Amino acid sequence: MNFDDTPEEAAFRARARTWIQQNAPHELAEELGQEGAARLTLKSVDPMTAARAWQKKKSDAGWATPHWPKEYGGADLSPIERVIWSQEEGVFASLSAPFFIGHGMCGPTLMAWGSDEDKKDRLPRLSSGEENWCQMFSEPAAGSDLAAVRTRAIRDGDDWVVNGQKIWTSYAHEADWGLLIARTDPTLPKHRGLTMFFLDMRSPGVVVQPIRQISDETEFNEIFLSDVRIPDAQRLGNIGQGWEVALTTLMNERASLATGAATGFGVALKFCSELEIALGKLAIDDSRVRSRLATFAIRDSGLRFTAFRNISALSRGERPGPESSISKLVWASTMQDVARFGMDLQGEAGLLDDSEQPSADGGFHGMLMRGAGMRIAGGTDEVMRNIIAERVLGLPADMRADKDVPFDQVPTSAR
Amino acid sequence: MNFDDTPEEAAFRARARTWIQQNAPHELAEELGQEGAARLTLKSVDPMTAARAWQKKKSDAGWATPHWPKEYGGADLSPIERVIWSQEEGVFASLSAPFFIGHGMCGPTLMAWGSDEDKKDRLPRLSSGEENWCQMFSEPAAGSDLAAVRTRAIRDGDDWVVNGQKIWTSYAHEADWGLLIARTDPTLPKHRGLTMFFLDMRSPGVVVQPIRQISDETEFNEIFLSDVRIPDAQRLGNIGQGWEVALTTLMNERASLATGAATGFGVALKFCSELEIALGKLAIDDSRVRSRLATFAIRDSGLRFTAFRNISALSRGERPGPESSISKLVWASTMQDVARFGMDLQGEAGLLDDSEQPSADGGFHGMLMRGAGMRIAGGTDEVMRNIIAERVLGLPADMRADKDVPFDQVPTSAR
Amino acid sequence: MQFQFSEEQNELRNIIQRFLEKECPISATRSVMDSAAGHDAALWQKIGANGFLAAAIPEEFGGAGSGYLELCVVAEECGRALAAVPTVSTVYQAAELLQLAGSHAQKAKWLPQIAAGEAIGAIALQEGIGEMIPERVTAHVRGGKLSGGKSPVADGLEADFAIVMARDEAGGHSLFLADLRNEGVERTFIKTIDPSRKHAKLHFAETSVEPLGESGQGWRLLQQVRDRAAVLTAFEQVGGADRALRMARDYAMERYAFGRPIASFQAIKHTLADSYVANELARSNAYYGAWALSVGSDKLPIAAAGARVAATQAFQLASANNIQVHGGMGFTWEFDCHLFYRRSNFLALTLGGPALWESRLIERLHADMREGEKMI
Amino acid sequence: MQFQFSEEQNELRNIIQRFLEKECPISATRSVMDSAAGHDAALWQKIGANGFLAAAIPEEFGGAGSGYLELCVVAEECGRALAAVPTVSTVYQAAELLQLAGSHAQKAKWLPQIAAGEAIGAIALQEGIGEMIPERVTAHVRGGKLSGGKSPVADGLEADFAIVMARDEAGGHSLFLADLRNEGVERTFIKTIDPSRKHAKLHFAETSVEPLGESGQGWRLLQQVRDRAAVLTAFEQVGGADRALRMARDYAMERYAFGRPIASFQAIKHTLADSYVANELARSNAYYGAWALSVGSDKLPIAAAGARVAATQAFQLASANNIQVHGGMGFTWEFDCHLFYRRSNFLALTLGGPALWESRLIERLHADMREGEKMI
Repeated sequence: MNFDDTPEEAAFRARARTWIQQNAPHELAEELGQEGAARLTLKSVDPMTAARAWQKKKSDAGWATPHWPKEYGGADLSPIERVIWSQEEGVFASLSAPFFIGHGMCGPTLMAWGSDEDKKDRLPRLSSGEENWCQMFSEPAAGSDLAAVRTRAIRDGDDWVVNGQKIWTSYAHEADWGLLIARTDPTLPKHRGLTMFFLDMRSPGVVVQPIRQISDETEFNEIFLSDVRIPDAQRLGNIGQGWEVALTTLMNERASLATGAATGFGVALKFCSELEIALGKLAIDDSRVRSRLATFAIRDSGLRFTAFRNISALSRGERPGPESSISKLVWASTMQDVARFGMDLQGEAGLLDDSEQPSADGGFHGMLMRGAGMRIAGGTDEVMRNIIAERVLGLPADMRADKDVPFDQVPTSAR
Repeated sequence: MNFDDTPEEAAFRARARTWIQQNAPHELAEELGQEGAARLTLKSVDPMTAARAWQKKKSDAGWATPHWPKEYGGADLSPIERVIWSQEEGVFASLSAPFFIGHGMCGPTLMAWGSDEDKKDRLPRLSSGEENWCQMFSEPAAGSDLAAVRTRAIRDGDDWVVNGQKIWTSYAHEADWGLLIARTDPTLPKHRGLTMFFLDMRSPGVVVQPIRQISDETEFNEIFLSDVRIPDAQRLGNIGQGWEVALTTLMNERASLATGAATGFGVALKFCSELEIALGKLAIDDSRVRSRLATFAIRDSGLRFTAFRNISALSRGERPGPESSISKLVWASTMQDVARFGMDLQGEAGLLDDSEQPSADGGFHGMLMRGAGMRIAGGTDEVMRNIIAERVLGLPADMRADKDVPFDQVPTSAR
Repeated sequence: MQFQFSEEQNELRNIIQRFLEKECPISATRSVMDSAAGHDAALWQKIGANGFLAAAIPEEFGGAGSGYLELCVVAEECGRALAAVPTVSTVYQAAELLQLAGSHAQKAKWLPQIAAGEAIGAIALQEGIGEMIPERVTAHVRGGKLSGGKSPVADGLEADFAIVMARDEAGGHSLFLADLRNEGVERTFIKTIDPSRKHAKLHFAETSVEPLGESGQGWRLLQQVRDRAAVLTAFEQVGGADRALRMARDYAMERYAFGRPIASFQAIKHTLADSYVANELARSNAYYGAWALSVGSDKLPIAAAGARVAATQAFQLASANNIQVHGGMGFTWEFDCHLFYRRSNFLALTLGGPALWESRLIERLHADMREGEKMI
Repeated sequence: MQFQFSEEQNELRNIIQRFLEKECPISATRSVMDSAAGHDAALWQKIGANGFLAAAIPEEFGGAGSGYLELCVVAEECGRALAAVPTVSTVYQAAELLQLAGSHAQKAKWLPQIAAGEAIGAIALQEGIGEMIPERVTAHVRGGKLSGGKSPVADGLEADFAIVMARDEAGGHSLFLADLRNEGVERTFIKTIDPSRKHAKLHFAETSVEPLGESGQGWRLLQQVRDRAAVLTAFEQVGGADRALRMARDYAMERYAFGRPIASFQAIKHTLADSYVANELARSNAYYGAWALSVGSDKLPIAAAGARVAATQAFQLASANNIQVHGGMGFTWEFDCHLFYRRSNFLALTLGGPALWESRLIERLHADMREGEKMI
């Protein structure tokens, strides 16, 4: 076992490091280091301007969209090179948050299912950050049950007319294009009556509305679609093949190889090493504190080292297993636990948002809210456990009430 | 709120107390106070002899089977009187452990479904302890799925011939009679092809074999039935009505109103108040210890006070709710947690069965094993949560794969 | 044995429930959240006018003199309604301190106002981060004038008076009653995890105060009253936990996925069953607290700590599970789940957090065990 | 980065697995349980003869000198097989102490025997209940003679030698090597939670011993070696946890209730998923320990404590869940579930329990943070 690069990896790392050293917006480094939410929230500069600038710079130098082929503006890196690149990009990777969905999911879907013309026209602009994409799959009544899409697309000449509502769409307000799954035949069973499209987000009838989260952040949007016309040429795949196309998109949801999933443990450790819980007694010296922290510690390090195991597999040319599905399940609930623990340490003052010592309050309130949200976003704890049970452990799927039932006859709350 | 008896209750309590004072085998009190397992395990005297003697004494004085009508030897007490009786009987109630199933479940079933003659012949002897009964419902492949009975009864003239295997039968080796559910028609759906019988446990073909548990105790038995003949006159209810009869039995499973469900907290508190975990530092003064103990404490007191709430409902003439279903779920898992906690406190010595200070080792090993077993016996944690979800919270039943399917076509592991 | 509320008390509960359903929909609490107000002043006045705050205040001082059990019922229903009112500070603590240690004049002045919902009393103990211990008290009184800072002070923003822990001239820890309309009081708004319950930082500069209770007895008095407040707050938590569970249940029955109500999935069923178990344990422990409070039992310190620990666990669990069962909707600001989640974490720290009460509970049970006493 | 075992190491794993499948079925462990033996002597000799114990012992002393990573592989497979062998005492501790502090003669005498599976070495530290601290050591050596009691001593029943913590003539805490065939040694059998791994109480009455390492360094040496042992034991735990999860999974797939495999119920699926998550976290933490051990990193103290805490949690959970998933069968003596449950709770306390290692982990992470160092 070792943490060393192979000579090829070391050479690549040196090249990446040099370029980043010379080109990254270092003046933003500190602020970027404090980014917590999925949405870029810089204050010193306009976030989108900074994001586009960094993307353009990377694109010009051939570093953009590391996993894409060169013909579409990508860097065509090997899996392990991508990991090294992302390690070296470090905090600056946050600047790519607005393009996360576009580059990670929409682009690859277009590559797999789009026409040559669409690919040539759209992908390089998406890679360089000139254009951005969003993804419209989830609906208010299609969350964990993602295929229960009710947004309706009806053929009208060369167009489709779309009505419905989508939700949980990141960066919809900054997107030029969007992937959209809609139901084109409600008389077929759930997965079979769906079709995939892409549309101009400025089309008439598209209304984007931000969602205020319990953390008081707005990372997501609702999208209302009223008689939106989409040319049939913007259909991806055949009519009724939408679920198959969607699976391409979802499989490209970048496996979490981040080595720094934020459980909050590091913050808590530091906090406890400074907080006096009794006169002359630091929290860190208390046995209850140590016991709680220890469990947070091994979850935190466990996730980091699990990521290292995955990177090693990549380095050896293997595909990392579905083991990465444990990551979000662990860190989201750990963050929630850490938050309650950190607040409790402060006694009654723990309920203050703006404490006497603001620098020392640990930011636990934010964790409390974000942890609760992250236990749901991107797949609830329950869905993640099902995924582990079924895909990793090979256990049977849940019994299905909607199997082979025409979608318009599947029981719903509306009836 | 008060813990006081009404005048009627107080008078009844005085009467019960006086009689017990004058008649109970006080010389066994200390030993009975240490009983942990469901099976009576006295060492100073033969347990069955002591049990029968106490039962006979109660029967002669009219205190036996408090919930039975007088005509069958019962005391015909009101629900609250039964609670008072059991509080006053105290440790001596353990002496009735061998009759628990017979009095609590078999007797009431016979009362509801037996012929006048059977009732007159059998019930008074069961009440007085002259005879005992056991209950044969569970099978190796019918545990949580209790109706998946495979033991087969085939009609042969005036008899039924029974083959199969039963399991988890308490006191089968001490029983004169047994309730038996068997499948008489495997082509009907699961619940419909069952019939209930009672049989002489000394019938040819009945073999009782004790089951060794992980706690190294043997509270239960397996029973092998080979060509056992049961007269049709010993059928309870109609052919095919067995599940309905079984529900009578199960509904009579005495609601747990015990005020002393043993979570192990009391033992742990005492243990921590005596154990030095560092020089001059008692465990009880350690913050980690206190935090863990506090959660055990509120579970322990919570169960005790929940029982008081149920008793109050009885006292007011109300039926206690299904709330009592939380009891076993809480105390079994708490006991397992307490055990691991108590062992850990002792450092490496915690793994010793026979420690340097045997009186002070807390008996945590026994709790570790018994806790694991009790999370399963009498309904697994999972079954108990389902019961709470469905019967208390009114949530829907699980989806059923075996609904309306002929029993012999229900998928099983054997196929 | 009557280890439950009486029929009369349950009738009172029905009355309060009907009142709060009308006067305190969630939208009322949301209005407080979105405003600069620290509490729902209109609701507070109405609750007072209806006599709901007067249960444990003697008739002599404008109260109903009915007793603590009635006040427990009020607390549970306020918790269920998520009412944004200063019960914990004013009714469970200030009124109790006045009764326990106040002079006749002090009682006569403030208790009738509290009973009528016309005055708010804050408790000013904490001086910043960390569990409050005697050594951390720096506020002091010289010649009847109080100086020093106190933060956080629940309901300090709009309180009429405060009961302040300070060092007196003899160096003892004593309580003082400060009319906050006196000179030298500066109040600063502070946000909390629950925006419907804002706090304040109070700064006293030579503010005129009067002693409350004997010199040097401040700590003892406060602790006695905090035990009472712990029981009453536990009922608020139990009420909130019960409502959060019901919300989750109702949503799970109504929300469909994969062609069936999500309430039919074991993952959801068992999550709700776990909430139910925690809630029942909390309720039963709270009842023991109510009994101890109502009869003035010397078991109150144990009962209060047990009620507090169990209720905090239950409400935190039920409110987190409520968000989880609601899925994506649960983490929108628009849905009400987070209000219960915020309130649960707010109440968990009011009166000191779980670690403090856990430690107290065991300390007290241990002392009791050494005395070889029985639970009742 | 190669944060995983190499192909050669995995090949070794296959060899050991095949060996143990043949030589160490569960019935072998059950035989030890049912006998008076403290371990499986036949298996131990065969493991030794195959060179599996020799990985981390230098060739000079009869070892293979291949390294700690190979030993981690051996440990994981022994854990998976539930082998009743004295690895923790003899290989992870005694051999390591000899290497760390033994004289050439001591090494030359004992290491080759350990490598070959021909000698068992016990560590005699504990003197009764409670975490072992220097103040609790009463065993002492005068004029080369050891007197005092030690209990529990893992594998003390059949050990050939023991390394004993005792006070030397200067009053320092030192280690001594006692040939247990010397006079004055009395051994008493003690049952443990895992009947396949019995312990002993050793009583020394003027037993001849020789010093191991420098005077006064006993505590430091032992702690160093316990960190190494913690990593290796974590691999035994990870192996056991993995097997317990597989057992539960296989049973759940094969057992039907309500017309479907119980593995299709979410309650079971999620229970197994939780075990899987804990096992993965434990495995990853154990790998970090293996790396630190193999390169002699100064991060070993942190890595060892992390590996230990995670592995203990995982094995305890997986083995308890295994019983639970097996239902009624799971709590019969006949089924093997309880063997894993017993072993998990046995290994949890070997080398000191969870509370001790949790505290150490945070103490060490804190020290590291103050030094501002990075993880690797």
